[in-house]
Order: sequence, then C-alpha cells, then structure tokens
Amino acid sequence: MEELKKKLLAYFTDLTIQIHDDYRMCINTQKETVVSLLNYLKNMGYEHFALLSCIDWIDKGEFELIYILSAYMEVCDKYQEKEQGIIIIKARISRDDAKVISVINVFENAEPYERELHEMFGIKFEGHPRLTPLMLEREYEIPPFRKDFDTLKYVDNTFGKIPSIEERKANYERT
Amino acid sequence: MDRNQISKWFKNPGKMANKYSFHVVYFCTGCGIIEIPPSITTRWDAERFGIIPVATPRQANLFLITGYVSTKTLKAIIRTYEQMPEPKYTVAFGSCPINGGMYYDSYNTITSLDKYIPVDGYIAGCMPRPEAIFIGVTHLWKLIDMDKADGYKRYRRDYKFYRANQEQLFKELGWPPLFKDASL
Amino acid sequence: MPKTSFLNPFKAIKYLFEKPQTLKYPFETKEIADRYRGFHKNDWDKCTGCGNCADICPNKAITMVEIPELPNKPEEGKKNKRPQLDYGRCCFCGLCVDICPPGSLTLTKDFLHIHFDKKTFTFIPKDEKLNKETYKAEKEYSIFTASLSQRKEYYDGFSPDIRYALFKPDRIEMPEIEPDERKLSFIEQVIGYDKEQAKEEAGRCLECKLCEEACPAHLKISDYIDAIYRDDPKESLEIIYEDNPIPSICGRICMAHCEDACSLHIRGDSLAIRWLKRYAADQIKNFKEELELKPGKPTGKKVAIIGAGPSGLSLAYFLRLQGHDVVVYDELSGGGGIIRIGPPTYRLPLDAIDKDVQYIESLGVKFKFNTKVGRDIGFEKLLNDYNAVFMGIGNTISFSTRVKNSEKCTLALDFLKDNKIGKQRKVTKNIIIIGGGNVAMDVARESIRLQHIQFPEQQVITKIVSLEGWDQLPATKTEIEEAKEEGIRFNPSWGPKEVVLDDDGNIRGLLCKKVKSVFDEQGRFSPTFYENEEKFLEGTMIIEAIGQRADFSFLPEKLFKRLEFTDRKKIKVDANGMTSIPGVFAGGDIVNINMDAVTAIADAKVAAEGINKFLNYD
Amino acid sequence: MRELELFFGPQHLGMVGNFSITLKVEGDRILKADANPGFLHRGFEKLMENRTWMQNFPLVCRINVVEPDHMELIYSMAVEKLAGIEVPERGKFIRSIYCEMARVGSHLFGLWAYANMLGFDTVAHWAMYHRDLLLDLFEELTGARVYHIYLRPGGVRRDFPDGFTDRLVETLHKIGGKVPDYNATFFENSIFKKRAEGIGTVTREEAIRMGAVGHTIKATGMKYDIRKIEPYDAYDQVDFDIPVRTGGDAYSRLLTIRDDMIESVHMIFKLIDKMPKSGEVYTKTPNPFKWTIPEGEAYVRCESSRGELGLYIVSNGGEKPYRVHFNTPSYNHGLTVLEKALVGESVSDVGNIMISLYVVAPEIDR
Repeated sequence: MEELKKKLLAYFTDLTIQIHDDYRMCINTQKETVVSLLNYLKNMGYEHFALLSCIDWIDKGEFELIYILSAYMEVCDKYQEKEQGIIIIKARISRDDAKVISVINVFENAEPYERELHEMFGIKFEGHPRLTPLMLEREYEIPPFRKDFDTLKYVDNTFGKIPSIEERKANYERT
Repeated sequence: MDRNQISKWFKNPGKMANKYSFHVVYFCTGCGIIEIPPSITTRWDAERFGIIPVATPRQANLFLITGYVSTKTLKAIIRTYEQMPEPKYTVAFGSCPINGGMYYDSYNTITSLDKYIPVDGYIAGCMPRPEAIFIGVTHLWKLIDMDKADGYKRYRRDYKFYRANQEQLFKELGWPPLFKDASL
Repeated sequence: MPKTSFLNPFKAIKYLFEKPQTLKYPFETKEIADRYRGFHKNDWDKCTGCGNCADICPNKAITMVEIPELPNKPEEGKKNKRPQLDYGRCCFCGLCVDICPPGSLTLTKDFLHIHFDKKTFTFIPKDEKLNKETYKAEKEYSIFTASLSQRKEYYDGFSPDIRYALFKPDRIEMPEIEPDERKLSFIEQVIGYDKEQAKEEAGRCLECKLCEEACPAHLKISDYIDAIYRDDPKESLEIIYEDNPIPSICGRICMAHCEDACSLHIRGDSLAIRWLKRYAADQIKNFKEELELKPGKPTGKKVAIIGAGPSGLSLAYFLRLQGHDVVVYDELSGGGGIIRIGPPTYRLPLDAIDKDVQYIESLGVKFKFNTKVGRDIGFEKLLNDYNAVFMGIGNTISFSTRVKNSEKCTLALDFLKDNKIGKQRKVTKNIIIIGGGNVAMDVARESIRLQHIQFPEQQVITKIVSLEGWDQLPATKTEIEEAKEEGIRFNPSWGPKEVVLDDDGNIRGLLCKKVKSVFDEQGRFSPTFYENEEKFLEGTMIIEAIGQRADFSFLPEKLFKRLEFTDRKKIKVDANGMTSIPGVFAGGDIVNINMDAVTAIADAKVAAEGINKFLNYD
Repeated sequence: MRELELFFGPQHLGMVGNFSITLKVEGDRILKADANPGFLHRGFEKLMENRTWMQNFPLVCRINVVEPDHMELIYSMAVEKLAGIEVPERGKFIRSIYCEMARVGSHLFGLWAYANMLGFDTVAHWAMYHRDLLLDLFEELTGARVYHIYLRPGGVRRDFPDGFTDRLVETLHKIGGKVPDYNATFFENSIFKKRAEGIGTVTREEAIRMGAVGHTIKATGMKYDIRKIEPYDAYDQVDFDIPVRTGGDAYSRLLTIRDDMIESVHMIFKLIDKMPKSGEVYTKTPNPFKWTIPEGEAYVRCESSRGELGLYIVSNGGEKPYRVHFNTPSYNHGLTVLEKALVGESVSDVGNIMISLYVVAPEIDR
C-alpha cells in the first residue's frame, strides 16, 4: 500500500492519500482525474470495481462520488496482502450542476451503478449510453435519494391522498 | 367428507369445485413468496388443500399478494388480476399490504392494497408461516360458502372507482379499461 | 468428474417405500419454538405506560392509547396509557420486548389471524388475567378459529430477559467514603460522579419522561440528563434552572420522587437522577459567569418573603425573573432555612447552599439575614410596605414526647442547628434517639460522628427507638442502610414510656413499651401499646426527633385567627398559593404534606404565578 | 427470421423472483438482453437514513429474503467498525455457525429453484424439505422461520438454547446423508448435465471484467472468497477449503454451490468443536435512544452465499446513518453478467442461467 501511495503521488499531482490500518486506502481527488486514476489503478491490479456510490452533502451543496476498488487474486489459490486492500476514491461535484464523466470505458460493470445514481440523485454521467430509469417507473420532482426529498411527506401526499373505495364512492354519490 | 358436504356438492357443484381447487398465480410479488415453496413441497404439501401453482393467470383463481407491493409491481398485479377469469379471489399476505408494514414511509411501496384491487382476506404475520396460509385457505372456504368472498363482484361493480384510484396513482395506466363504464 | 448415467435418477425410487415426510397439518400440528415471535401479550399490572415500546418500534406500529378506566398515578410512575398494536405495520422483531423496562410485553406463540376486515388487525394487547374471553384454555382452543380474539392461554414465546435487554439495568456505583472512615468525621459522604461515570449513567436514561410527571416541580429531567450525556453540563444546568433554582441543594438532599417513578427501577436500579443533577451543578464552578439569566424588566412591585428556605429562595428567583423587587427575611445568618440547619454537613455542606443562594442574590434579590419577623420587624409593617407577602417559614420547632422527665432530653433541631452552624454539642458515650424519620437518622448519624470525635478510640453506642416496625420506618431505605453500616442500632416497634433518671437527676436510660399498632384504621397516626411489655434501654443522653411544627408566633393574633388550616394542620391555600388573608401567600412545609425541598419548589412555582397574577390585578 | 422483442417476467413461470428481462430474440436465440429490475425497489438506503442505528437492525435483513442473515451480519460489522465495538469470542463463533447455517439454507433454496426450473421435481422437493429442517432450527434459535433478526451490532441477540448444537449436528448429518442421493438424481444425472453444461459460460477474463464474485468467479477457478481474504468473526480460527471448478458454465457453478454447501456443513462441525462452552454472546451497546456513532465512514465486506457483499456506511455523528449503500453480489450478476451471458443462448435457458448466476431479485432492487 505504501508503495502504491508513492507511485500514485509521483504520477498524479492533485491527490491526498490516507492509509488506514485495515488496508483501506482513501484517495481524495478532483472529478477530472477520476477516469485516469481508475485506469491507472486497474493497470496496477485493482480490477474489481466494487461500488460506485454517492453522498449528498446538502450543507455544502456538493455530491461526493465514492468509487471503491479492490483486487482480484493474482494467483488462484494463494492469498496475498494485496487482496485485502480496498481503495476508496472520493471526488466532489457541485450539487447544482451535477455532471461527471462516465467510467464505463474503464469498468464495464459501472454501468448499472451510474444509471442508478442518475436516477436516484440526478447526476448526469457524460458518455453513458443509456441513462434510462433503472428501478423507478414513476416521476419524482426531486430525485428520491437526495437529502431534501422527504419520504414521509411524499408518502402522505401520494399514497395517503388516494381515498379508499368506500370514500371515493361516498364522494361520488354526494356530488 | 361429511354428509353436509355431499349435499353441498349437489346443490352448487360449481362453487364447491371452485373452492376445493385453488390455482394460484405463480407471481412473486414480495418477500412473502419465500414461504410458498415450503408450502407447496413435501413438508407442508399444499396440494392436500387443492392448492397448486399455475403458470399463467388465465388458468388461476387465487392470487396471493405476498408481501409489500411496490408501485412498479402494482401495475403488474393489476394487469394480472384483470387477466384472471372469474370467480377469482385475492389473499394478501403479511403486514405490508394492510397498512404499509416495514415500508410505511417508503416512496415506492403503496400502503394499502385494497385501494387498488379488492382483497378477500388478510393473513397477519411478517412473514406468515405455512400453517397460516393453510388456515387462511380454510377461512376462504368459509367465506366462499357464505358468499362473502365477493371481491371480484365488487371489482366489477365498483370498477370505475378502482380504475379512478389506479389512474390517480399511475397517471397513465397503459391499457384500456376492463369493463365498459370506467370513467367517473 | 463422476460417472453420469440417465439411470442414476431411478435410485430415488427407494423413497417410495419410506415414511412420508409430509406433516398432516392441520390434523397434526408442529410444535412452535419456545422463542417464537408471534402476537403480543401485555401484562397490564406490570405495564407502566412509559411508551418505550412505541419509541423503539421501527415501523411506528405501536401507539400509546389512554385507558380511562385505569388509574393514572404519575407519582408512582404509572400512567394509564397502554400500547396499541397495528399488525398492518408490525414486523415481529421483538425490539419492544427487549426495551420494555418492566418486562410486561411478551411475544406469544400465537400467529394465526386471518380476516377480511383490515380494522381487526389493530388491537390492544392484554393478558389472560384481564381478558378471559380472548384467552382460551387448551381444550377450547382450535387453530381453525384462532385469531386475535381467540388465543391460547399461557402460550409465551419470545419473552423479556433482563440479560439481553437493550437498556442497562444496573446503576453506575456512586463512589462513597467507606462507613468506617466516614463515621469519624463530617466529611461529605458522597464523592460525586466524574465525567465518564456521569455520561455513562446519563446514557441509561430511556427518555420515557415518567419522572417528569412524578416530580412535584416537573423538572425537564430527560432533557437535562441528555445534555449531560452529550457532555454539556452548562446546558444541563440551564435546563434545570428553568424550574429549579437550587440545584446544588437539590442535587444532594432531594427526596428524588423521580427515582421512585423511574421505569428502570422495576427490574433494575433507577437512574441516579439526583446525583446527575448534583454533577451538573458541581461541574459549573461559577454560576454567575456561566449562566446567562437576567432579571426581568423592573415592574416596581415589591414582594416580601419570610424565610429563606427552599420555597422562599425559589419564589425569590421566579419573581425576580419577572422583574419584581424581592426582599427575603430570615432569622439565620445565611440562606437555606431549614436546609441550612437540618441536613448534616456530611450530606449537605454549607458551601453548596451558599453557592445557590449567592447566585440568586446576584440576580438582584435582597436578603435580610439575622432579621426575625415579629422580633426585628413587624408583620403588619411588611403587609403595608409590600404589595405581597409570602410565608415560607417551615417547621422549626421540634415536638417533645412529653413522657415523664422528658424535659431532660435534647430536641433534634436544636441539636442539629448547633452542630451545623453553631458550636458543636457535647455528647456522651451512650445516646438514645427517639424517632424513625429522616431527621432521626440525621441526628443518630451526627451523634455517632460526634462520639467518635469526642471519644476517639473508645467504645460508643448510638441507638434508635422508633414506634414503627422495620417495614414502616418513614426514613428512606438508603438512609437506614447507611446508618446501619455506620454501626447504629435500631429498636423498632418500641415506644417511650419514661425517661429514667438516677439519683443526681442525670439521665440513666429510657423505659420503653411494646407497640401494638401505629396507625388506626383510617391511616391516621394514633399509636397503641402493650402496656405490660416493657424494655429498659440504657443511655446517658436522649434526643427526641419525632417531628416538628411551625412557629406562627410572629403573626399578630388578629391575623392568625383569620388564617385557615386544613384537616392535617396545614395552612389552606387556594390554587394561586394565597392563604385566606388577601395578599399573603404561603408555601413549603407549612402547606404541603410531602415536606421536602422539591415540593417546596413546586409550591413556590404556584405562588410565583399567583403573586404575578395578584400584582398585575392590582 | 424476424427479430422480436419479448418481455420475460415479472409474471412468468420461468422467472425466479420479481424480476424482468426484455429480450430481443430471433427464433429462440437471444440477440440482446435488457434487465429491467425495480419491481421490489423499496428504497432501503433512504429508509435507513430515517431510522436510528438500532431500528435499522430489524430492517436490513429484509433486503434479501432468501438469506437475510448475511445482511444482518454486514450491517452489524459496519456498525461495530464505526463505533469500535468488539464482539466476544463466543458471540463470534455463534455468528459464524449461524451464517454457515444460513449459507446451507440459501444453497438448498437455490437448489430447489434450479431443480424446479429444469423440472427435477423430486430433487426440488428434497431440497425444500431439508431447508425446512434447517428453518426449524432457525426458529428454535431466533424465534422466526425467515426473518431471524438475530445478529445485532455487538454480537447476537440470545445465546444458544440448551442442546441446540446436538440438534444442529443431527440435522446436518441427516442432510449430509442425502448428498449421494442428490448426486445420483441431479448432479450426476445425464439429463441435467445436458441442460447445464456449456450454458451461460463466463470465462475468467469476462468475469473479472464484469466484476463477478462468488460462484461465478469460483467456477472459473479462482478461490476468491472474503472469508479467506479478510477473515471476520471466527473464520480465521477454523480450517476450511474453497471449492472451485474451471468450466465457467452453469454446470460448474452448480457443482461449486454443492461443494460449498458440503464444505459449510463440515465447517459448522469444526466451529462447534472449537466454540467456547460459555461466555458472553454480545457486547452491550449504548442505549438505543441515545446511540450516536462518531463521524466517519466504513466499507466492510463479507462472503454471503452468493458472493462478496459489501456495505459502505457513513455517519455524520448523529443518531441515524447519513448514507448507506449496499454492494450486493446479485447487482453485478443480474445487471451486467446476466445481460452478457444471455446473448446467444436459447430462450428456454433464461431461468437456467439466471439461477445458476444466483440472481436474487430483491437484492438488486433493495
């Protein structure tokens, strides 16, 4: 891990790297660097794209994108330290203009993750072939995973407002 | 089978046959589906009760709504329900279709099912055990005997209200009304 | 890769000849596991209505509903609310069982409820004792009719277990000075929590707020405890000061009605609310600098308060915050009233009293100490000079037993007062204390300290004689325990008959008679004795601690006649705290029957509002 | 031949779970597959942000109904890591035994689904019956058949009942004794082999490229297993092997699942032997109404029965999680690998491939 850190710092300029004792490496970077950084790490052997997540820091007006990488085994039946390593890459983007370059070209399985984040947070991934809804069918004014989306209020306004059949019938007969 | 049963068979063979051969739609709507395989296999053997899962709604007369219903599934449920031939019965499973259950504040699951399709019986539990399913079926038999399991009749009678509720939720349903007088 | 053949599957044919695995349900039922999480059952007798189950429920399936036919006794920590379950929400996780402090909620093995009506899925769980129609004996129970209204009795599944409870039942031990050490001096017995201990103890609070209803002054207990948990003693103290202006005093000698009501004490120890209050007050070294309380806009109204006890101090504080001019008269040389002379130093040091009094003084309350109304200033003059007068005089005169030769005995309050703010009394090696209340305990424990100080390394004896039996003793349990630890001997159920003197007229001992009963059928105090059963206790000093009464000698006779009293010999006040004399208010021990500091504060709160109304009405 | 679009699921006998795939077919060859999840989407990650740390613990298991236990485990692990809670030794062993029981149960369910799908009803019935025996044990241990709500942050909720391990061993022997029959009727059945061999092949390069985990990657020969890579609970105290195959097709995956199940049974025996006979089973967590966890983030992973399961959790120092994100194995398998693996296969093999990839729909949708 320390070695990798040295290499990364030599190769990239705008990184801050922390290594935690449980083989977790945390890299803070800019959104422009993400693709080349992922590419570099993939070539270094961190081939497993485990997770692409997003945190809505609503107080700061930012989304934080989290890319988590780990390594597959180099030798099929020998466990090495490298597999224990998990690299967490963080990049912040503005909440109002949520745009970031897609990483599909680097990691194929980032595709559904990006689709989901597009749907749940409203982040636009440039270069993604199908940013169609993945999970949801309904339209939401605010993407539901954003912090300013109040689920309970939404439920009351949507499902709660629908009358029961008896109520609707009574209403109908009254008018 | 006691004598009472035999006379019932003579009186209303259609109803009796209907009652003792529930064909269940094979549709996993929610997590309650996990107790269906144990019920229909050796340990509990639902076939003793005349319950058998069938592949298509066209052949089915019992619809088990197993657990929570997300809005996307609800659309499929309504379609499936409308495709089933009458007489048909709906039994809702577990807490969620009654009042939202665990997902009472989820933006994607409906809170009460009977606003959208008629429900003939609810089984409590999260999840209900296989025993509860069977006892639920015996209760349904009683209801059918008393002509109280009239969900499909209500659906036909109040179709415009059901349709109105469905349209209020989905804005656009994507298929024509099942019965003619569908608009309020 | 193993050999494969399409004939292999036919090996399964052998199962044709085996016993079928199918359970012939419903004719043959399966035993439900002992921990099964089915429908709820609630023991209404145990249930306190605290609402913790409703708070922890992840699905908001539980709502607390009021049951009007149940008694509502917040002072005992019992509310008439009971959980209502919605099985359209419940996920049968059992968190409610694990959090239930009295352990009244249980999950049963019942799970069958099938109905076409949604409304039947909401119900209020009861138990077999209360609801005989619902719970059927095994013979009458049938799975075909089983439902929420047809359940099997004694069919418990997932039950509460204190070992796995989500709360901590045991209190953090309060560090104390050991009995052998503390009985040698007047050093404060309780050391006080440090930060970690206080945080941990505060973390036990379940925020059910039963205590807030039990507290006479209705302090916002769970809020200030939460502030301590968040390591913010300043905020905690600010919350306390909203309702209680004497936290240092109350943090030490409060009777802690809240702790009796605490829902944790049913299966564990109640939360140490009093010690946490003390912690908050002790953490802030200088109230004046830290707290940002300001007296209200001056109103120009003047109020005189007689007595600087808990009620007087609190009232002065509340009225000062309203902006009135307040003058407090007291015959002692400092604030605190009965609190200043009563509780011994090892329980309540003078510093703690002065800390609270000085803060109230710093808000602009004028104190006139060493001024006895009736002696130094006339009561009528106060009535003329001030817009309102409040009497918080307390009970300052000790009763005597009035048995033969009882004039040789010492009175409790005089004894305590001299020891605390005057000159230490001379004691003898063998002391008898008459009385079983908290004052008697104070006297006894103070005596044993004085004996140890005045007769170091010598054999000394202190014994208590009380009318009440062990389980009737009015003193608190901890006091009795601590007194026992310090070596005080108890003689319960004995009444004094005669003080026996020797030839020189010195006390030789106390002749006692056996008590038959202490209270009559109506629960009033009227002791009866077995006259012929006697016991002689040796002792060279006898202290009487059998109760106190108020001193109304400062009141002119004309006014005293107009003052109305209740049946229990207390001053009668209306809802505003006003006595039958207009403009004269009263509170504290002379009004309430609890006779403790926190009730006095509650009285002061009532009187403060009443006085405010009275002054604005003028 | 004409291309046509085919909706496969959610109401379809060949579909396991509430999942849908839009297929573009020519004849019965699949040209393009487009997974359409979301029928079970409940917004768990949002729901969890609205519940306290303790209230979340009955909730998380509902993410995956087939195997709720590893969901409880991963959540507990994440909370323990964030809050710095240690699990007592006996608690660790109970957890591991419980998780291995869950693995066996989950594999039996998978076996049922697979056998049922291909029409091997005898095997399906056996598998379901044996799973039911395990569910009885779960019921005895935890108080529920399916949603156990047993692993809690800090340990487990209750200790083993008296004599539980004996009954567990007895039941596992009963199930283990049936393995030759399973082999004869199912795994070594030439009809089954014909249906499964060479179907839905995923090579190792493809698997790595598409982020496959669990049996999909084990069936290509890589012993990728979090229990070995990053041992948690009591897995570092027992000796066990990771079964692998090299074919990469549905048949290899199924055999890996079978071997994994047998290995799990052996592991339970070893764990029971090594388990401390008495001791605490959980560490007391703070009062649930006041429980705040210091600011921080954690990514934890464990090996569920379907592969690597990860949880990214962020706390902002409050009473509730600020953000949780589950990295479930079915997500990659169902949305990336499945779409690729289906291309070129026949329509009749859709369910076949889907189950062999061990796609569990609620886990994708969350």
